[in-house]
Amino acid sequence: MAAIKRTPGAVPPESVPPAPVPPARVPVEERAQATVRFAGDSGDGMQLAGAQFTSASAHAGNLVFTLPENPTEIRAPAGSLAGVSGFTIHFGAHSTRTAGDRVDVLVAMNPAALKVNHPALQPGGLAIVNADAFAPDEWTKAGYDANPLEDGSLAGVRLAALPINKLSRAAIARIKLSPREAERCRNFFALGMVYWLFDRPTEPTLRWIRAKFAMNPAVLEANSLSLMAGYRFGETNPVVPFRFRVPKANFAPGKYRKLTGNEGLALGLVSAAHRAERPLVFASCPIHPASELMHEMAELKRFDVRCPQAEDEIAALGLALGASFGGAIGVTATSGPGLSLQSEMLGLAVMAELPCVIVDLQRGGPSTGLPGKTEQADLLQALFGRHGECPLVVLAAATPSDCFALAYEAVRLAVRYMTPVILLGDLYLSAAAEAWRIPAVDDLPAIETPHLDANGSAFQPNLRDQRLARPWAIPGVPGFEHRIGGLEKNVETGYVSSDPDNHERMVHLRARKIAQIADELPALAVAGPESGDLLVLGWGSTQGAIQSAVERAQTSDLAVAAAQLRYLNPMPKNTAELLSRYKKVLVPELNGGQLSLLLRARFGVESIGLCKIQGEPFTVGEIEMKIAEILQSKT
Amino acid sequence: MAAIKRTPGAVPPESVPPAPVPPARVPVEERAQATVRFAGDSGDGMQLAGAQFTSASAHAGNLVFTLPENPTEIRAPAGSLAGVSGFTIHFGAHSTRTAGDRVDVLVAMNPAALKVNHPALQPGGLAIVNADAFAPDEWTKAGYDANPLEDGSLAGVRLAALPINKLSRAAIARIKLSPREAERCRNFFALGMVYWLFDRPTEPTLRWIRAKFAMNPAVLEANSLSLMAGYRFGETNPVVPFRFRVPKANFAPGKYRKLTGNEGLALGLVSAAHRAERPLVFASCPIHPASELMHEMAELKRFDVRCPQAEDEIAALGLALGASFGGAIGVTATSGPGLSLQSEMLGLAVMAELPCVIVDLQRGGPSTGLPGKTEQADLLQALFGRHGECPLVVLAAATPSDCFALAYEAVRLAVRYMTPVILLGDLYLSAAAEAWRIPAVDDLPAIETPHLDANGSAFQPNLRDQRLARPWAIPGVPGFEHRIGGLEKNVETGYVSSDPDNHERMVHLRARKIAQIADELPALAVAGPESGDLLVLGWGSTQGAIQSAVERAQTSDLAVAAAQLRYLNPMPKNTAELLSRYKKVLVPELNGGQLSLLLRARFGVESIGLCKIQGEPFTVGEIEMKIAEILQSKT
Amino acid sequence: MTLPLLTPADLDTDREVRWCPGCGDFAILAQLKQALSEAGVPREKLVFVSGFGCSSRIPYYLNTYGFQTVQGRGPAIATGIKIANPELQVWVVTGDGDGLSAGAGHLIHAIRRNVDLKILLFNNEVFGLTKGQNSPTSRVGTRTKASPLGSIETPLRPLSLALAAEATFVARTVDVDVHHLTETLLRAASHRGTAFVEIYQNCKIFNDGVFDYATDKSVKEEHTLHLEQRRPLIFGRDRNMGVRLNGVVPEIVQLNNGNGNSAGSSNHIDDLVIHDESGDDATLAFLLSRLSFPEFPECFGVFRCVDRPTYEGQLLGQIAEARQAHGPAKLDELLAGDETWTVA
Amino acid sequence: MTLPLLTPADLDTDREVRWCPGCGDFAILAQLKQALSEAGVPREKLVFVSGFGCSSRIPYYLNTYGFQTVQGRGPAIATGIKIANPELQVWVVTGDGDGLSAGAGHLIHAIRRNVDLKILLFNNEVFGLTKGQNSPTSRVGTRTKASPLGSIETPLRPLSLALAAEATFVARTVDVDVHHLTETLLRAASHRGTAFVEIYQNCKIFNDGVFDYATDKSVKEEHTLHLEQRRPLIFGRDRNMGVRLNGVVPEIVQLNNGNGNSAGSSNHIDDLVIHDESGDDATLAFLLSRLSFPEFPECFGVFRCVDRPTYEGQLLGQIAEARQAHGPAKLDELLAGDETWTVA
Ligand SMILES: Cc1ncc(C[n+]2csc(CCOP(=O)(O)OP(=O)(O)O)c2C)c(N)n1
Ligand SMILES: Cc1ncc(C[n+]2csc(CCOP(=O)(O)OP(=O)(O)O)c2C)c(N)n1
Ligand code: SF4
Ligand code: SF4
Ligand SMILES: [Mg+2]
Ligand SMILES: [Mg+2]
Repeated sequence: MAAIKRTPGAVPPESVPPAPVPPARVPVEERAQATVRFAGDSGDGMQLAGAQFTSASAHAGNLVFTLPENPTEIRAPAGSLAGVSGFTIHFGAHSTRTAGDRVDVLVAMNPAALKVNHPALQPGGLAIVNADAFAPDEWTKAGYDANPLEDGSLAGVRLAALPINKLSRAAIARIKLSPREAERCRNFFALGMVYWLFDRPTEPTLRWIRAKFAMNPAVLEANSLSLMAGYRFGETNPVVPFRFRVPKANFAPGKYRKLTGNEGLALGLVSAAHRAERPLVFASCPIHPASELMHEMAELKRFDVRCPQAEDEIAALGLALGASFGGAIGVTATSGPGLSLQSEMLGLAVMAELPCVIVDLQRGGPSTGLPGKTEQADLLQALFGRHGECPLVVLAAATPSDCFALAYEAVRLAVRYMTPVILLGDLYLSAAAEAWRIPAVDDLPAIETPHLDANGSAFQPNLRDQRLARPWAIPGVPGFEHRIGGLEKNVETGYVSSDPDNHERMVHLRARKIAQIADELPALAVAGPESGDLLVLGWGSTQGAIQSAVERAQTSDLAVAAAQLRYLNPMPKNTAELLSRYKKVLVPELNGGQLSLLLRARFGVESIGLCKIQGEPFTVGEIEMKIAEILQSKT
Repeated sequence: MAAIKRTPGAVPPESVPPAPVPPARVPVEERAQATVRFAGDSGDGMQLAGAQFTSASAHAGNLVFTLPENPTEIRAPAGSLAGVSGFTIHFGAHSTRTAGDRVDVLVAMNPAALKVNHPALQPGGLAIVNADAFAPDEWTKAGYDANPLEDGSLAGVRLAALPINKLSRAAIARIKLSPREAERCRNFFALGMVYWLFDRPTEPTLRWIRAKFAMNPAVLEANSLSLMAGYRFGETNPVVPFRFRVPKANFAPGKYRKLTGNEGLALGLVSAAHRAERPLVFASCPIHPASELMHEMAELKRFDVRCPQAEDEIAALGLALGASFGGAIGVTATSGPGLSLQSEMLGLAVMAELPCVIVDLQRGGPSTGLPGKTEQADLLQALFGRHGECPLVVLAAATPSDCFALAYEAVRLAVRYMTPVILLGDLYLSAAAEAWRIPAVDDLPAIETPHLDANGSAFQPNLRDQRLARPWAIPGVPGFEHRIGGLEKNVETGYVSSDPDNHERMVHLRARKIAQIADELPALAVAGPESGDLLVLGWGSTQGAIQSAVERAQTSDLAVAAAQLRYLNPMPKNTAELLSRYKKVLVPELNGGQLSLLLRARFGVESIGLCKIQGEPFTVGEIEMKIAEILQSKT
Repeated sequence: MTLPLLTPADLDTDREVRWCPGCGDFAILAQLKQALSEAGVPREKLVFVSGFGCSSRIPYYLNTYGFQTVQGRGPAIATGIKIANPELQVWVVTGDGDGLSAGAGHLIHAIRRNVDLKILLFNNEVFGLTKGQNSPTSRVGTRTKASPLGSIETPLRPLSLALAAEATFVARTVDVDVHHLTETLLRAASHRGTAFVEIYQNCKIFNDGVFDYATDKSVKEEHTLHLEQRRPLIFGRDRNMGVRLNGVVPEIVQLNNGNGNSAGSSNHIDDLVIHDESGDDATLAFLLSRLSFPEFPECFGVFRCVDRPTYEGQLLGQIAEARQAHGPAKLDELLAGDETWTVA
Repeated sequence: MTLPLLTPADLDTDREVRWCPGCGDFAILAQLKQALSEAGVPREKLVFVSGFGCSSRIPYYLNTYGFQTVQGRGPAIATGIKIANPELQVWVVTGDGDGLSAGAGHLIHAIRRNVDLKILLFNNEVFGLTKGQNSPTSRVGTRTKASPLGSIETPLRPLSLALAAEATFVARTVDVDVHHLTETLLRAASHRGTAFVEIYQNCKIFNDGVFDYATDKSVKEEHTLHLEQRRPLIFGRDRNMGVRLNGVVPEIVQLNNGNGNSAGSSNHIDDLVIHDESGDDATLAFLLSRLSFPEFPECFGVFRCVDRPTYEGQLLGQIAEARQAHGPAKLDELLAGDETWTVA
């Protein structure tokens, strides 16, 4: 594929799109998947363009996986590297479980966006660049020593440098807008161009524009015109002399939507509370990235979601725990620093045996660490981070859709077993999005509560049902008055007890209650052969990269399979047995090897670690390479 | 050994000691060790009696190990079970590393004391009981249905029921005292009797009484008289028709003192700060049992020990960390709930790489748990209880003397490697006491600080010496101004950095810094054969029970050895190799199996767990039995 | 008046009450039962939450719903309970250590939010349960095992702090004045919003007699002043002393006439401060919270009592508002979101 | 006067200052450098401690010793530094979120102890760094992503709280009034004990203009009042308004004569409150801390400044006392304890 580097200015600045001409027949490149990234300054509307392209691709029948990249600076100077905002869409017929390792088409609205994203471009990838933004002071601000469109630094890239400002302005010239308003249309021009490139339908976006800007007809019209002008520009102008075709995916029938990890969590929690017929009390203290979930929840008041903002994370869990005692579904969400602060309160939650859910959206640690980067290094903390023998349930969501499933499951288990549940997600997962088949509300599993003995006069808050759950006796009901607390309690009466044997029984009981949840968990399933040479075992958000890598590796003659642990404590009952069916186990993790340690600790299983601690998710390639290396050394 | 149960009242109530008669020749029982327990109501002066008996035994040339048992109630009703105070002395020629499994001689000053301590009496053990305290309302208060001195419930025990009140009163009749003062002498009578029984010198105690009551001659005289009367009563009255002889121990030459775990910690910390020539800032928030250490430290102001009382444990560690930044030795002490609260601040300590020591005196958990009971269940929390990859040094003291050694070592390592160090002790260890050979101050190891580059103009706070420690650049010195914090920092400049590769390097660097401390640690040593059938591996305060049990087991033909891990992170370099030299490894722990898990996680070593989670230390017998069981199953 | 639904004995549990003989907590527990029995809230709607300390054992001794939590976090947990179910009457029992040491932040935030909690702070000016260290309210110079040369920290005044935290109800009472104690608890019970009550409580073991000036019959009337709404600040055995303001600086004056009836005198009763618990501004209550022994009489009674919407009331109000605005909540619609597509 | 040892530029680091364009933090940083350069403390004796938030980035931008810690814990860490070395001048930079949310308890305790810290609370009434949620000082009704229907929590007034925590120095200033800002920082620097300064700071992005009434030239003089020691409380563009007390209730009066010189009038300047920052009692300062827009002018300047021994001074005093009493500390004697025995 020859790189057709165009000399800048090939499109004459004044080349306002001519009257429509019949579409030029250009060669079409077929792609099973493709990755498009829109990048520009924070104000350039890249998130919007990305979201629209995602919808368009979904409507076009592709699988989609998207990832926004927002600047960590709150308001970085215009044109600076720190101010670059990006949105990546990986779409295709199958295997789009990550945002894609490399970008096929990059839209760069300014030099900073080009600088930041150039390294991610596939060799031979296409860069659609807004040439109007490449004045010397602009490329200087981005840290270039010379105009990158001219100095050969983009060698190996197919460059389409267009005067997008001017083209867009020309397209909307007849509409009366302020200069600022006019400028803000240019993202639609770029978007239109990419729609042409991938043959996406423009109608959903036009519809969206009509709804969004209904109150502002001039802007409505301008955005629509700009989008269509971009499309037609692609059709009519030979600046990009090829198109892509990405075939439809094979979807299970159903109604779909786009779902981010955060949306999945929010919907899962609300659905569970709704099914449990209890109010949801979501108490939290803002912390990146969990605050985004807080914002989601704050919008759900009509579902009786009660969102107190707590003074700190200790109070947040305290509020949730109090709410659970009071009969609500108590939930809190935080990130590493908050989870650390909650250690003591988590101990109380375990001792009091109250249902509550702690969502930990992991980010780079330790301490404040890298607040804007992703990581998976809170696993051992979730398992062991409390004094005393203090077991609780730990889950980890694998995909945005799984965020829904496990948030729901977290509530279900918390209530069924009267236990706190830590649900691990991460920064990457919370922002990533994919297509989600919308479940029917009635198909969601029932939320059962432990049996509460109606014979109130003899009520004993520490007597258990067959699953070792104690009753959830909610204040307000006569006859069930009882006292709980952080002190050890008698195994029968629930009264405070410091009796030696009783303590040992209670410690074992708390441990067994959690351990035997495994009895009802789904078996750990593999993608690929049921036994063989290599199992690639992950947990949490690495699932996409792992499964894609394993899929690619399955083309070799060696038997490679993938599995993802979503239940970290307890683990599915078949875990040890499953692992033993493979000659080797590879554990890719975004930490120093915490699951590897756990597998050794729990099952004595030796695994090969693939640890990445760079604040960024795995690329498929990284895992693929490691698999290849292992398999090679095998043969 | 026939139990000579005496009918109560055998000593006539009015049997005031007659004029001295030549000592009756009674049979002498030889014992390698013996255990004596003084028990009575909180006000009965049992701690005092126990302390004096300990000194007397030390002066008599025995090894001693002592354990007080204070009531958990602050002021329980007089005569109640909750108000019983006890003090146990295990002394002998060797193997007195615990307070003894069973009591040979129990002094019980009231029915409640008898009730609580009767189960601990050896079959055939001697109970010296204050018969004057056994009025019906008194034994009712203690929960007896009948007078236990009369109803046969003490069968199997050698009972000496004496009217101690009256005997003591008679002895001091000529001294003018208030009734309350007169009553308070009776513990000395009982003590004197036990001195006779074990042939202890009375002079040290008489000297102590003279010093203590110098300001109150009447009380001085009365206490002395009562002590001597007790002694003579033993000599002259056949109520106990035998004596014990406990041979001297083989001590290394030197100057000795009694040392509790708490004293060991206090002295170790102060000595280290003294050697480092820096002030010691000991910041803490009262919590049982760590508050006792706080009280010790508060008395050491003349050693420039600065003891701020913090508002909570987060602030306590914050104060310590700030003090370290400011150039002092920052220390905090707490128990499980406090350690949990400190998780986030510990993360900051790791990230900021500042020297500080966190003493965790473990107690029964989880949550508030059993505040008055001992446990060893904070090990995994100490290792993993923080978000992110957050390694630090973890030590665990094995004996009261080791409390001194490891407190000193904790400071040394903290300063040398610029790292927080968690030093684990427990409630049992903090109160237990043994004889301690007083070290010469000059023999204590030097406290080195990492090299600080004198070339201030280019000062970089993140550059390291060969042991990977960064410099301790203390505010006040011109040219070394620098900024540190909880965010990830550049591996060279120390500036805030969110660069992916830099983060990975820093994570590895922090891990390596801690891991390679192992290079300078003493090898893990065994007591017993260097390889063989069974290694009993413990950590922390179980050393005494383990070593005694192994010593007893060594009489079999199978090769059994004991080892105690004092360095839990990193572990001594030979640990894995050492473990591999034994066919089996038994790990007794006062928790659910945390070291076992760690051994599997770190080395893939399978061990046999002996877990006791009853809030009480191991008895030697419990471990001995387990050893026997394992060795039997072997053969 | 509602008929009492409960007798104090109905609130007994079968647990042995364990405080030191002579501890002020016994009296408080007794009066608390008395007040609860008079307040007319059924037992099952009562929830007692505490942190940790001698005082925090209260929930175990009351046959209501109860939750002893961890050091200092009671107010947060109690807030959660009210959010889950505003129908419950939730009491928080805390101590000067529990509530003002680890718990100060949570206390302040509960108060400013005006969560409908009854917060009782047992102030014995010491950490009792941990065996007698100085607490945030210990007086300067207090010698304890943690401060053998005397405490060097200026004590917090719980009521000043509560007022600065925008409290809507603030009162003070004392363990031994059983009538006043019950009355004050009843007033707290009837307040809607956070009712913060400081109770002077004698710790027999570690701080015995620290409030003697305010409880000893022979002197207490000289050192205490009972606040009454819209009445002048008069105190003393002969009710012949009063508190007057010089600008905002309080001063004690001798009234010319014991009953304060002598007209035209310079130290006239009309010059005295008139208590107003319900003024817009908290300054008067703050001023009163600072009067302390030995310079001034210490005030007992209700310092401040004003109306402000409760936190949980407003929170649920917004939920009702949102439901009103959006119509009945349909989960399917929520799951579907703004944009869907269908695959056949 | 000491000659300046430092110029503001000496305090620059080589790090890029990263706040949003237009953020009030820039002005505060500039004046802080100015004040430090005038205060005469050598650079190596300066330590800046902060928690987390936009405001808490300050230490990274000053070429002194610095420690950015974790949310809300700055005061505790700073206290540790002072205990280790009282010679250092330690500044704590915090925000309304950092200092009053997670950090409220630590803040109060540092203040009551009177640790010699200069605590600057940048109050922008919002969590800036976490992208704009309401903070403990946000006004009721503030709409944020966390409170889409408006905040329902009564805001804390930082100065009231500091006063209730027994502060010895309390002041308020504002980002844009550069002269007043520098002066106030200098006053804080020269105070021995905790100097607590609230700085109104505009968050351009999430709470723009919330202090316009106090900073906008066209109106600010009607809404602000500059406190001057022993001077009456007068404000207004024409200095024709004043604050008077009715009991302890403040009220605004129109002065009959702009300069307040007209004798014998009923609204006379002599009736106005005279500011006294150094009175025994904190009530006046508390009263002033509660005056707020729109009912009242908001006060700027030093509300309170009194002397009290510092915490670390007393702590080290006790150590000196103990050393005096026991003679020089001998470690061997300590190790030996009271009772030893020798084995030959
Ligand atoms: C996290 C934690 N830190 C410390 C303690 C120890 N502790 C128990 S009670 C208490 C103080 C209680 O004082 P106060 O509230 O005044 O109660 P009082 O016993 O005086 O009634 C402390 C510090 C604890 N239980 N948990
Ligand atoms: C334990 C913890 N919880 C939450 C956060 C997230 N966090 C960072 S800054 C901040 C609030 C800062 O607000 P403020 O102090 O007002 O600073 P501003 O940004 O407004 O200057 C929060 C909640 C954190 N860093 N650590
Ligand atoms: S220690 Fe004090 S407060 Fe606690 S129970 Fe005893 S007397 Fe009461
Ligand atoms: S978010 Fe607000 S406070 Fe933070 S830097 Fe931006 S303008 Fe300043
Ligand atoms: Mg108290
Ligand atoms: Mg703020």
